[in-house]
Amino acid sequence: MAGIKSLDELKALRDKHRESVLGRDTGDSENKIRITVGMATCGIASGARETINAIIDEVAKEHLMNVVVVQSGCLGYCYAEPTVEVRFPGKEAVLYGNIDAKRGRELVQRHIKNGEIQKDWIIEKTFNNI
Amino acid sequence: MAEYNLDHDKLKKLETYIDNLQEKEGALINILHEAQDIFGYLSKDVQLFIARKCGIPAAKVFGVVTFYSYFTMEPRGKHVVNICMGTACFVKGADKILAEFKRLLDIKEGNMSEDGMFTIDTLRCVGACGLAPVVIVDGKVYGRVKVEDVEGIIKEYKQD
Amino acid sequence: MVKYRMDLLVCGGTGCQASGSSEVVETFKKEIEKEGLENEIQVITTGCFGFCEKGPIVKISPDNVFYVEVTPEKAVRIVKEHIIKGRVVEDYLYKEPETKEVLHEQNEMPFYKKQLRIALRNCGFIDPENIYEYIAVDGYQALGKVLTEMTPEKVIEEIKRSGLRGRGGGGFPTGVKWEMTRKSKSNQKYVICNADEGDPGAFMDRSILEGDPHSVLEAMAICGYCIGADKGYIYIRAEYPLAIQRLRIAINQAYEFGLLGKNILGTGFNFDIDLKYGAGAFICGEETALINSIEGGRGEPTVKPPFPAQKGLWKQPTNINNVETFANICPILLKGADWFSSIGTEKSKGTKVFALAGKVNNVGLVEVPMGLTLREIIYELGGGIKGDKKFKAVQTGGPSGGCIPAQNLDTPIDYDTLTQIGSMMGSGGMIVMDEDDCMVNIAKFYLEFSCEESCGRCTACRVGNTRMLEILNEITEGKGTMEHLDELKELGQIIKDSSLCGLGQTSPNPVLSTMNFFWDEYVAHVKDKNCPAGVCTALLKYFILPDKCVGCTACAKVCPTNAISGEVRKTHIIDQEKCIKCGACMATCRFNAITRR
Amino acid sequence: MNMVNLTINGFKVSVPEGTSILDAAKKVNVHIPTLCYLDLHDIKMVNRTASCRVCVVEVEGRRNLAPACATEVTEGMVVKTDTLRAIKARRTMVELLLSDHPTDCLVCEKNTQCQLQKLAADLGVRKIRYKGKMSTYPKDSSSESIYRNLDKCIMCRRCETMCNEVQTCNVYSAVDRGFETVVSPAFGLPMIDTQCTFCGQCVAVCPTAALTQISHVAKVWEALSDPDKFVIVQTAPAIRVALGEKFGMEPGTIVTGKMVAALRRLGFDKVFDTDFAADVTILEEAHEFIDRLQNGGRLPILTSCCPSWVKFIEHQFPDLLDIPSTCKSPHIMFGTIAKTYLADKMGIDPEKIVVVSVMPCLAKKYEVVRPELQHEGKKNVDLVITTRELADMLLEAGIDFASLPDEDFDNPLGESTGASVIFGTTGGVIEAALRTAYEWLTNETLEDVEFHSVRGLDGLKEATVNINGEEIRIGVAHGLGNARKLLESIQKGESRYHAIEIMACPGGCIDGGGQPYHFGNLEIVKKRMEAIYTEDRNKKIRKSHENPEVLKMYKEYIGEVGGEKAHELLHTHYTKREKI
Repeated sequence: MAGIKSLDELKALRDKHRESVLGRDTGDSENKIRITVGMATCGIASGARETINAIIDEVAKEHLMNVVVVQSGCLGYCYAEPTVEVRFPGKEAVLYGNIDAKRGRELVQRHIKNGEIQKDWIIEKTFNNI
Repeated sequence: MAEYNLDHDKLKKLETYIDNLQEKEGALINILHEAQDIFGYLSKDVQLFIARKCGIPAAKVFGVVTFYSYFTMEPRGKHVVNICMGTACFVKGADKILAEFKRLLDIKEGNMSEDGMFTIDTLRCVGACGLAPVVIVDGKVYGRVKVEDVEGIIKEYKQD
Repeated sequence: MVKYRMDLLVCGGTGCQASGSSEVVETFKKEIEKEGLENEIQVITTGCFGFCEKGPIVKISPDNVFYVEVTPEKAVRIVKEHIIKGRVVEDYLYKEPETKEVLHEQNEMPFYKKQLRIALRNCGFIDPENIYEYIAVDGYQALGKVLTEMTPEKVIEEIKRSGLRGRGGGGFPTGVKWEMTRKSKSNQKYVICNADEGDPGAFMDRSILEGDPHSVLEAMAICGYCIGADKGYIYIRAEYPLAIQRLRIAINQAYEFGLLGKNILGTGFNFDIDLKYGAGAFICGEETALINSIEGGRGEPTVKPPFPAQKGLWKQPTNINNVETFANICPILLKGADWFSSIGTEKSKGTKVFALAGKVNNVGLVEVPMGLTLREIIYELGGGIKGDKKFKAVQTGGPSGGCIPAQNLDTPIDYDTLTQIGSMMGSGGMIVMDEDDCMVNIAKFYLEFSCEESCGRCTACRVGNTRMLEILNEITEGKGTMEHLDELKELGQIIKDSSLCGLGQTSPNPVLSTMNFFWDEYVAHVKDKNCPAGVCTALLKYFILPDKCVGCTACAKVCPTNAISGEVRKTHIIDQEKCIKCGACMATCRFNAITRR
Repeated sequence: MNMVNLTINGFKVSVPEGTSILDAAKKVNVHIPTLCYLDLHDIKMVNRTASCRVCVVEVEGRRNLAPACATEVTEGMVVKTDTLRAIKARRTMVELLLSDHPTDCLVCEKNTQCQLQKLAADLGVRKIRYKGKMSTYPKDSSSESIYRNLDKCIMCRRCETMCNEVQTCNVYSAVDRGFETVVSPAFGLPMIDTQCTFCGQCVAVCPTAALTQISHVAKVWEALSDPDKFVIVQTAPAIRVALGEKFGMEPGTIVTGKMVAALRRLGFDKVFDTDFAADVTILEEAHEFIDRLQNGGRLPILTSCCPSWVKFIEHQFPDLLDIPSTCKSPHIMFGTIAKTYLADKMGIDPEKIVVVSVMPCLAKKYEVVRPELQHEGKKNVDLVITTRELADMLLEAGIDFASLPDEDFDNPLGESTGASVIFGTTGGVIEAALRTAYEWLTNETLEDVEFHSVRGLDGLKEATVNINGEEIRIGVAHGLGNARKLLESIQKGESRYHAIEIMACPGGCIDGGGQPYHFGNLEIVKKRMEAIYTEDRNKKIRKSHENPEVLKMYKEYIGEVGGEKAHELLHTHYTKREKI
């Protein structure tokens, strides 16, 4: 990266990456399923590292090319760590709590592969984002 | 460097760190962190070396070391058990966890066990209040620790 | 561009979809087409409104009417009544369970007043170690906008107009602080981010640094532009290794992308950021102490004035804000001061992140608009008290704050109301206590903290707090007198009045506020030599219940002082003189025959 | 200058911008008590830690009380110092300090001189309401000079400010925190193992008895009562202009005659004057200077009469140890002369002679045990007491000092000149040396012996003297911080001076660490200085090389100035020391 030289360059870069992160445009077939694992201190201490490794492993095992696994900070649901968010392109994200490595693998199988939302593991989001 | 009763390689490492600092003014605390990482604790000789190397009075270095609870002048055990005594942990019984560690390792807070394996310390809130009470061993965080868990945690580290 | 006169916003969140929102959308579209209104009325599927329990949810804009549990049948009627005839269908509106009062507007509904994430907007959403993700969510756009379109004065004006106040505890208006530093004349100025989150029980800053480090870097650069500084420091606790690591990565990336360093975005503006580590001293959260610490000295506070804005780091004008304050800057500049100031209460704008901990079910971080009540936070967001115990108090503001009792649960909280009820906003720690917590003991805990963390410089704090703690010890050991209580009050007041810095000036608060709200509990310790919550060991007595004791002798065997006597199969008795209150008997008894009072 | 108007206790007052509430209050005759605060304006030492909180006052519109010493006045400020709230807070602060302070006032070294004690009396403290743990620390009597009893430390930090900012010795730092905070040397080392120069300025500013001197009073009494000992005493020039203060006399009163009489009444066998040896010092030092000047020795030459300053250079500038003069300090020279020349002359076994020095200085106590200053393992000076200790002895002996007749020093070591008298103040040594060096170099009589440019309280002073057509540049520094500046310039090769006088104590010996406490009133020091110059003017002989007894000694015993015997008896060498 050679450094961004102007605001226009910055805007272009934003637009380029916007879709893949926000994943809101259903029309774009390149959009992938995004699995976000909360990897703040609380999460890691509760086993988020094991969870994310298990998920990555499972995704690889299943050759799920349309899935990206990312780490993120903390959503604030400390009582339910580790937390994992699954977002299909164009759909509202689903937030799961208490996802240990085992559940992580199951999540890949059930939600990602088979599209079954795991209702029992869902935690209700109690926030609006700006 | 023969005048200091310190490991030569470690001293060299510290010296290199200090030499490479861009901003030496005000770097004392970062230097002390580095020194404690290298030597495990800040002995008198380490402090003297830093003082003379940076042209800071030894009394000032000592004053700083004794001010911050993160710095220690005592050798530490191979494994450092930190029990969080933040409010969230306190109301969830961190004092009982601390007592259990002290009982099982038979040492006081801040001290090293006779075999040099463990040091028990307390700290104020690691910000993992959701997991209270929290114990950290060598940087690994254990959450929702119960008194019964303590023995197991110790065992985990006793083996190596 | 087509302009619709009305929007039908149908929630497409997981919960609403599960309860059939897609059918509702279909029905709306069909009905509107039938009426030939498709060019006037737009049906939009939105993200989760977060009120899944009452889904599917439909909001009609601009009328701001809010229907819950909408079915296809209801949709038909909504189109006929509301959209065509302009009559609100009262039956379908949300009814508050307790009052049964019908609420029209979304923002009147209790749920929607709850969490609004501004400071935490990206936490848990983007990958903090990937700058592209931050850029994708408008990262560094505010910096770009400021550098290319706005004068420093204009930015400061915007921040001032937003009403943002310091989130570190003091609540000083951020814009005013920036303006003061801008006005101080000097060739060298500094920006400091206070990331020495020392309140035991608060971890919002850690969360932001771990989840969205760039937002802090960007805001610091903006601040630098405004006050005329080209150098920034982040003073961060050594206890936060992950946050340090993520900050390091973020700083390196920002330099690599030309978003820090020389000639940022080709505007000629330079800004550098360095990390400075704390080393375990709570007092370094105080501005002047923090500056002394960054300079490599003992973290002792110095007298203000001069304020850091006049004479700060290396005696140069310095602006210090904490992490959460900085995290609010970019949204304000991108969305405008008006937007920000529309959130919150009259004097406290925007949101505040609270770290909810202690005896609540949902321990965690919540970001809520100012003005929410404690009850809403604890019972609705926090899920109520753990184990269905009785709520006793909530401690806010850490060692500087106070304990708020049940009677104040409905106080809308902002900087000023909390101060009025003898507590403080502080950095946002919120520790919930239940009936098992002894308030004298809690006060002692906080005072112990303040004593240990006192820098030792001034008499009031160094000796005064120690003496207060000693009196509290007497009280919890059953040696307290009513005179002690008077002494505590008077000494506490004088320490507040006479201490050099913020730590000393607030350290008696936990004691004074508990004395104010839980006076009876203090009196019980002093007069009755009794700890109602059963916490203060010295005041406890163990008894054997004759009707439950089977005379198994187990308790007598474990008693380390041989305080328990009795014959086999006969009721045992505890000699109170010998008892050291270790509780071993109670733990051993299999018949629940031993009780503690 | 911008003026600021404010009201204090209802009185309107107008003061320059930047004035503290404390100083503004003085203008309307309102006295606000202080304890940690100390302003030694003339030597640029201000301790404004605002830590004791004893000066808190009410300021309208302010949430809490303000420390008067550290709060600047603002336009329209309304200050109240006499409200119940302020008075209660102030008294509570003193009570809190007392609750962590031994109440052994009656037997305390500082009894009646302690500022905390005075404050408690002034504020009418009759009861200490608070009880609890007390700070206790090991007492430090490791050095010969400074006694540290930190149980009595009230954390005013004056010693720290003095040591680190004025003297730049950097021995002290606050260590630990919270209730355990205390001022200490590095690693809690005993003073003897530190780079402390024993100037005693920390002792001079300590408000309590946390820092005092190691007392030799008992040992002096013992020697005086031993019939086998021949006890002689020497008094430094600065004693005679300060001792009177301890007996209620005006600062600046010259009490030389009464002092001699009093010492005689204490039972000293001979009462001599360090001034005699000061004249000897000038002879040797001037000779050394001329030698270096004429034979290409290293310049500048530095005076070496101040043991504190000598220790300073040994620790801080070990690479410059070849520049100080090799002359012993006058009081050590005196001891050597007493145990050789005098013993010889009087036919007394030197073993039986006990030399007692009365010094304004604490470092002199340390100096006498320096091995290189001893003769075959025996000290040349046996005991050193300070001006304060002498006053204590006189009180104890029941000597009515004020009504004593004036008496003269004994011979031969009581003879002195005006040149030696001015050793007692900053600039004096170099002025005395100039008087001699000038005449020796030019073979002309110096008519005006007074060099005014090296006088006064400026930290750094200089003078240029034309000698045989050459400009001889003289520098003077007093206070070790000022000395450091000169030494650094020498180190960098930037110094233009030929000779430099350095005294460790600001003001020189008149404000030494063993002088009567003045607690910040530098007017007292200025009066002592005036008195010194008056004493000089009153002397018939004002040049050292004209002291007849000195010349006689050289003739009879030592031989040539700067000769072999002179070197053996009167010169010394220096040792590199560690920084710690």
